[in-house]
Amino acid sequence: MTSNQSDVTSEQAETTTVHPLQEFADSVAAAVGGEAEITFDTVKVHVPAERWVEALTTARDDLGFGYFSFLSAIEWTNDPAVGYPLTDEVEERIEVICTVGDVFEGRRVTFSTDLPVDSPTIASLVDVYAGANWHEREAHEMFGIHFEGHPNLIHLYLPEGFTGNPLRKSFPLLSREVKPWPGDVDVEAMPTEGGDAAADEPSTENPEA
Amino acid sequence: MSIDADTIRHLSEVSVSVELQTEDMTLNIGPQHPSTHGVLRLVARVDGERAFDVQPVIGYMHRGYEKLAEVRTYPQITTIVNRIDWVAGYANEIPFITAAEKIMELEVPPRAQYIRLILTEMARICSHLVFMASYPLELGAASPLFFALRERERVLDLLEGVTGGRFHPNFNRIGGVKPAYGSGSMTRKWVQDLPAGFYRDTRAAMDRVLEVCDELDNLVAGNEIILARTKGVGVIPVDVAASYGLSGPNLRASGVPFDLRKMEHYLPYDELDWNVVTGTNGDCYDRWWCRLQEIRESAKMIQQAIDQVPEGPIQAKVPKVIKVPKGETYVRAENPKGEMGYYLVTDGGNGPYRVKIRSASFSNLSILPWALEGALIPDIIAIMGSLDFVLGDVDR
Amino acid sequence: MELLTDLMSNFWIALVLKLLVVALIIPLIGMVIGFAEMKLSAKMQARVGPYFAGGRWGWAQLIADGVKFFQKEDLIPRDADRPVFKVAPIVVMAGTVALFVVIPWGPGVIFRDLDIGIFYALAISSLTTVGVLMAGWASGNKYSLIGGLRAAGQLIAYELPLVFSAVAVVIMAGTMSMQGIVEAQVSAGYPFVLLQLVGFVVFMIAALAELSRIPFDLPIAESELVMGYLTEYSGFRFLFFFLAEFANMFSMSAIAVTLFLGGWHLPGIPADVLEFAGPLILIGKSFLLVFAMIWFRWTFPRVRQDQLQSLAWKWLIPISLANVILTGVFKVVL
Amino acid sequence: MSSRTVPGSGLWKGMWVLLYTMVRTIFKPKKYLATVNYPKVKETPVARARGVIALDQEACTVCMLCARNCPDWCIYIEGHKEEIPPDKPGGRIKVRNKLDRFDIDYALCMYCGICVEVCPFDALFWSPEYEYSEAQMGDMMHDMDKLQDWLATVPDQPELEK
Repeated sequence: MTSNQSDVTSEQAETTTVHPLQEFADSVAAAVGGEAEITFDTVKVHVPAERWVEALTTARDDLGFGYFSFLSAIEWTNDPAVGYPLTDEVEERIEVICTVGDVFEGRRVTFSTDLPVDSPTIASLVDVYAGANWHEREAHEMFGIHFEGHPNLIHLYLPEGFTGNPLRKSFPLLSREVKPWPGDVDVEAMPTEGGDAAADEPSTENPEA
Repeated sequence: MSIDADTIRHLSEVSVSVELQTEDMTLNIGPQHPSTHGVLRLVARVDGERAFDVQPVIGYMHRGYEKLAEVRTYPQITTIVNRIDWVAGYANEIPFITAAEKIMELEVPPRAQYIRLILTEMARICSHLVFMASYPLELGAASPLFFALRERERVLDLLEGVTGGRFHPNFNRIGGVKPAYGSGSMTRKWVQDLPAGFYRDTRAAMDRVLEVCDELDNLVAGNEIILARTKGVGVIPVDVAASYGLSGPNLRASGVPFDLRKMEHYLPYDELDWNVVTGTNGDCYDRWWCRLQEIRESAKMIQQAIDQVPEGPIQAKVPKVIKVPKGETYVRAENPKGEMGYYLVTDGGNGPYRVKIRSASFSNLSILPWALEGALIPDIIAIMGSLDFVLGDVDR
Repeated sequence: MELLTDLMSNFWIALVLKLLVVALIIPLIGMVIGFAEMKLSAKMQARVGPYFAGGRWGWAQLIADGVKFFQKEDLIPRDADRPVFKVAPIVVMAGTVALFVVIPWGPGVIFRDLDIGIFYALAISSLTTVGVLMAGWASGNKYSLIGGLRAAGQLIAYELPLVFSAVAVVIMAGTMSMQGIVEAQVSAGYPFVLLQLVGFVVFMIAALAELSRIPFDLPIAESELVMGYLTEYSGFRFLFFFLAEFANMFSMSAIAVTLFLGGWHLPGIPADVLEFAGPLILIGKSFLLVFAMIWFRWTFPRVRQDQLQSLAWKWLIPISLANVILTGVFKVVL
Repeated sequence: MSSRTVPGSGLWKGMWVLLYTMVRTIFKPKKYLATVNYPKVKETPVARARGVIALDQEACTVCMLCARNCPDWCIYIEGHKEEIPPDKPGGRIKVRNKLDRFDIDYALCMYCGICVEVCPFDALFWSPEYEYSEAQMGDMMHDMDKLQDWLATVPDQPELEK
């Protein structure tokens, strides 16, 4: 019924020095008191953990970001038990990310904050965005983050009594450990007469090996 | 036994309560129930037919794709993201592939982009037709199911004819769509471009889709019983919808033109002439109506797009082994169910460091406790069905 | 023919014969209608429908289904009220069988032409709902209970318009005997539906509700209550409900035909032919109504409980009451 | 959106759709029937359909690429080196890899097609055959001879859209 020809806000990245979203990112960062960063067209504003709820309340009330997209976390660790390791040394931490936006122009900002790896605790966003309820429950069971003030912080996906935080990098992926990797058997050198395939190394390495 | 004056006065003042004291009953709907689309479970406190405090219990289908993605290479991940929202498997690949391409700073050839657009819209039509099929069934009408699924089958055949998979196409590659199989000597391996007759069949199929939209209009839209069951039921205002993260047709039915196809510019949607469908009331009927109109819009979009498919390569130059450089990005796209996005953290390896999958149905479903407060049991089914969720998309 | 009359004169032989007819006819009619529902619904949805059992058209599908039901384990839930759970299908079936007693198949072909035929028919048709309520209560399942109570609420609401629309016909015919009503239409020269169109429509809507067919299948409501009062039933007990549903469809249609569409009579057919053709005509007319019920079943969605009740109390009962009053006034005036 | 019309007209419109569908399905089943009598009549899958993976044993060089790229780890390969005598006297002795075992566990396979795609020697193909369900999950493991049998069902290359 309604045709929406609204303006483009996240334009394609151009090879200029100033990213088209830079101004927007700076204004958001100034409003909430954080540091803005643009990574591949994603505006990311880093705020201190103690100002988390305050920053998102500002985003909702003053900046008009009423749309709650998602909340999750990333565990930065130098020694993952599962998956691909990082190339550079990082500060070990749990980074909580939360993307909010507005529904009229499609602007969006990812807020992030750092928590310690041991017993990470942060205030709950449920009173700011009702939709944060399930996302925080998910982050709680997957990363072991405690959300203070959450009304119902119980397991969402996992059964009652499940111990461990599956998305932590220290949590083993059992299905990949109980079975030997079939690719490990009879390791032949790559055939040399296979066209351009020969130039490459075997494309998959067993991450656990 | 004597009765003193106080007791008599007290008894005369007692007003007889006509309100019958009834006990609440806890009704467990699901995980095995005809209308929970799989394995959703609702625990409802019901007083007669009216339900209070409905709590969805999810996780029966949690497969841990975010963890699985951490131990897989990029080409392998597209096979598992197919399975998130399986009624529109193709559409799930787009944001993931776009995210990886964004970090690799790849330019996708226009022909590949058009093929992606056509197939995505086909996936959208399939997904919405499944809703067209299942929603009247939840209200008790069985026949629209077969009308909708008949046309969906036609569209799925087209999707399968191009990609080889009905539900899980795995057709996108970083840098384009699937290139030729292998590089060996035999000729039986095929170049995975559009097969002959695709344009003709697609035109015919889109005509049939538009026709079945009219049939569904007649079967469902005018039906007085359907109107009585859905109009004014499950009204979700815009601000509540947005704060719960509702997206897609569920949010547009409330009257917001929130369509990421217009907002995020990830495929050449701007080169086509189409409208964002919005409803007015945000009730169950509007959500149904929005999806029906979106099928029509998508069919028209495909009809335009197949006339405009440019010539050229379908795959950008990429190394044989895909390695994505260090970076972080959130890319979202308009899935049939709503906003589907991937927060991709990469670090130069064969696989990602972390993938956060933002699926539409998860957020759409999280509004259930709010929307079902005080609803009648039949309305629980009507409201739940109108949100059009897929459990694979909820549980991931 | 004489042999038959001789046999029928012996009470016991007649009883056994009648029982046999009942035992054969009711499952047969149930199966024919069940099969018609499967096949017609398939065609309405551009499907093939059953095609495997019995070779051509899958004609033996329902026989195969019946055999399957008999092979199944007889399950009774632990929390069920066992005696009531077992009796409920029998009560439903008994109501169905008893309804066939007063259906006039042809001139003189009726099991028992009661003076209060229509009264008996409407009274006995509620018996099935009692069986449904029993089934819902005894299953010890919350869905069954809700289904059973919905059935009871539906019965109370829709018995009234059903009776009122029949009363108007009784006023026109001047008798409550089922044969008498048909003969009144024969002598009047037209089926009562011409004057009682409103009554007919109300009767059919109420009959659909009594039968809990879509759009009034709230007691079963598979998308809400799983299978309603049938949730815990399986095997031959479920078969009883299943056959009773289809046989009831037929008997309700037959009563509607008798009341409104001239029963076994078709104008222009001589009386001696009617002796034999009567049952066929009745079955033919009833199957038309059954077809309409199947047609509704696959087109319409289900109404909600509050809408169901408001339809009955706010519309059907006032309309049918007004119809009774109008009919009475015209009967007296004319 | 629909405006207020005669009450019941919406009900009738729906009934009309079913009526004409029924009539045309009965009288013109060939054109309007959407389903088929499955075991008697079969629909032909499209040529690209990913039904079952066929193996050309001769072409396989035991390079393990498919097994390594499989996301589900459902391909099991074993092989050994074998010396081939020279074609003409005085020629070089060739060494080639001989396939001993090539099993695909279709109970695990998710039909993604990565193995077919990465195979550099055209030893793996997709066939649209789909009727190979088994009563036991263990029987879904197809060995190399069974996979070789599927090769006969691999269709020719279809034409491409101009």
